[in-house]
Amino acid sequence: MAEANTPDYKLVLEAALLSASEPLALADLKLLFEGTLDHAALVAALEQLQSDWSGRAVELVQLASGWRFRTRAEYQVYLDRLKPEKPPKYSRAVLETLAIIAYRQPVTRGDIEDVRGVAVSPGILKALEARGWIDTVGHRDTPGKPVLYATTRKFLDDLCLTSLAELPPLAELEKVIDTTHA
Amino acid sequence: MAEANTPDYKLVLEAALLSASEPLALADLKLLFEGTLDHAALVAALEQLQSDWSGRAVELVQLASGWRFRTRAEYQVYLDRLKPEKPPKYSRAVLETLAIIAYRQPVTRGDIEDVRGVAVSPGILKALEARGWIDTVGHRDTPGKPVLYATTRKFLDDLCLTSLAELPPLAELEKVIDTTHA
Amino acid sequence: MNAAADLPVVARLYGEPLVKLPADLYIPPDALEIFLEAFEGPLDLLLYLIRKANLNILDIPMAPLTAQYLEYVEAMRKMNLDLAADYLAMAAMLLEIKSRLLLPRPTPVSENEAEDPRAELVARLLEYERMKRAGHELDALPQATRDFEWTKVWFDAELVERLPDVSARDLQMAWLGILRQARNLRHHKVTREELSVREYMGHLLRRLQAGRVLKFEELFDPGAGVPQVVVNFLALLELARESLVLITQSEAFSPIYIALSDGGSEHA
Repeated sequence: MAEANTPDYKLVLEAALLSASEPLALADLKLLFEGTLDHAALVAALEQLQSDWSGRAVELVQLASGWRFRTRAEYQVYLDRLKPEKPPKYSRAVLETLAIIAYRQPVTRGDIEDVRGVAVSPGILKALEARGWIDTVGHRDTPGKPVLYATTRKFLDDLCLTSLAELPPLAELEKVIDTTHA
Repeated sequence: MAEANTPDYKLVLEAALLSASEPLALADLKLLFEGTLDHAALVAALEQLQSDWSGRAVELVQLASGWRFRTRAEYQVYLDRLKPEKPPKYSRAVLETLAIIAYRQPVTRGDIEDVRGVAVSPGILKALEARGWIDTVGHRDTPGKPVLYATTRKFLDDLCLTSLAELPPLAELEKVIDTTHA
Repeated sequence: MNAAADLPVVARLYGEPLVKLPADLYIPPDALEIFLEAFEGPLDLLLYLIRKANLNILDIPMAPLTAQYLEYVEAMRKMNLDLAADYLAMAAMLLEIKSRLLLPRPTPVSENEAEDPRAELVARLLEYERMKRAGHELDALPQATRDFEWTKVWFDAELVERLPDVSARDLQMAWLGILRQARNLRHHKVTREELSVREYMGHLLRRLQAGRVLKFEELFDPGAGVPQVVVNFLALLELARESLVLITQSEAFSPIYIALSDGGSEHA
């Protein structure tokens, strides 16, 4: 039985940390053993536990407010499948900006605004840059030296394209527009 | 990276089950692998995982609505030390009401009062509903259309029962008469 | 059941003078309220009396039981306790059963005896006792948060931001949207060839980042095939036309150098 005088500290710590809904501070964890485990031994047990869990899909981490188990980021892709949430979608503004950069690169922000007829919010370009889909490839030699944007290799990879030439051709689209808006 | 084609099924299952806030049914768990793990292999992996955890303070159990990790009862004495307040002890009135709903469901409040011989205070039913152990499943087609109560899946899960058939059998009272008069 | 075995006991109880509260049932008046609160109702109190006197629930001696029960009810009334109506209803029921038992029974028509007036009470007592015990047993089962805890490993949904999926077709549709908006198609005649040129323009710009200067020959991979070399060359010309690169050659037949124009070189 676990009520024996010397519990297996690591097992108790593990159970407490796995079932806690908040990070547990060292002071909390000490309560588990009613002061029979000193600070150094507690930290040593935690570190031992942390290393026991290395290589698993769950890890023991030390946060500002204490210790807690959490799932590793690399496994998020699996765990996300359990959630029926719909994947997020980009707004039309983001998609149009991306399309303009993809088809007309390298382009400046001004170019994008010319095509769309509206201002491009910095957030849009930042989001696409953060995603690694566009980056700056230089500056146009015009007043103000505006930054030039182009799509990246990651953009092609993420869209399963081997080159920009594989983007759907626009010529047919224009024909469609020509006929519908003639 | 975990995105490799063949993930370590056990690690993914472990992470999903440890972090889930509900028991996970086999159908849920299959979603983790997008159908690449068949039924038999999934069950085998779960049983393997269950045995991997034997001897720990946390165990993998199969419940009415699926699989879930929980701490072992022997370790509750430690975990209770972290709790600022003790979980509620249910009064006899609550327990009797719960028993009547569990064993005689679906029942109306009137049915419960007939068995207990006293009025059932609304607080009792509310407490059981708040715990998620009972809910209303319809109305009896009698004057006043009284609400019918039944136990929930969570009730079974929280008591680690896989079905109502696993409820403790009702006492054989004739025998009880002969043996108990203490 | 085995009512015959219980008969001597029952007989003795019947023979005893009524209305004597057993000594072990005596409760100091100030504790009566607490004592009565321990009962969940008239059925519970009846069960207690039956068990205490070791009576057979299937053959309840109604007279002494009713008397004892009324003692309690009377005590409650004397104490001015807020007596639940259920207790009085039960008292009425007990008295009614007792009186019916005293009436001469109609001769049984068959082997099945006529309904015992106590039958309903017995059924209710048995059912109540079953549920009372079941409640006990449920309470004895391990219970989440009382006897064990569910694991709650933190699943940080924010740890990895979920990003929207985009397909090439989405881009095409986005472009279609732009065109629809623009209505006048103006000069947006983009062809596949031009695209390739634009892709290489990007490649060249990247290679020239951080002030790098490339020799003209370095720009071309002869192994890549003629179309690519041509497209690459066109890209270079386009970059020059758009003043994005500087092409320099100090004298005829000396190496040609390509660098970003001033505008581009300041940014790494």
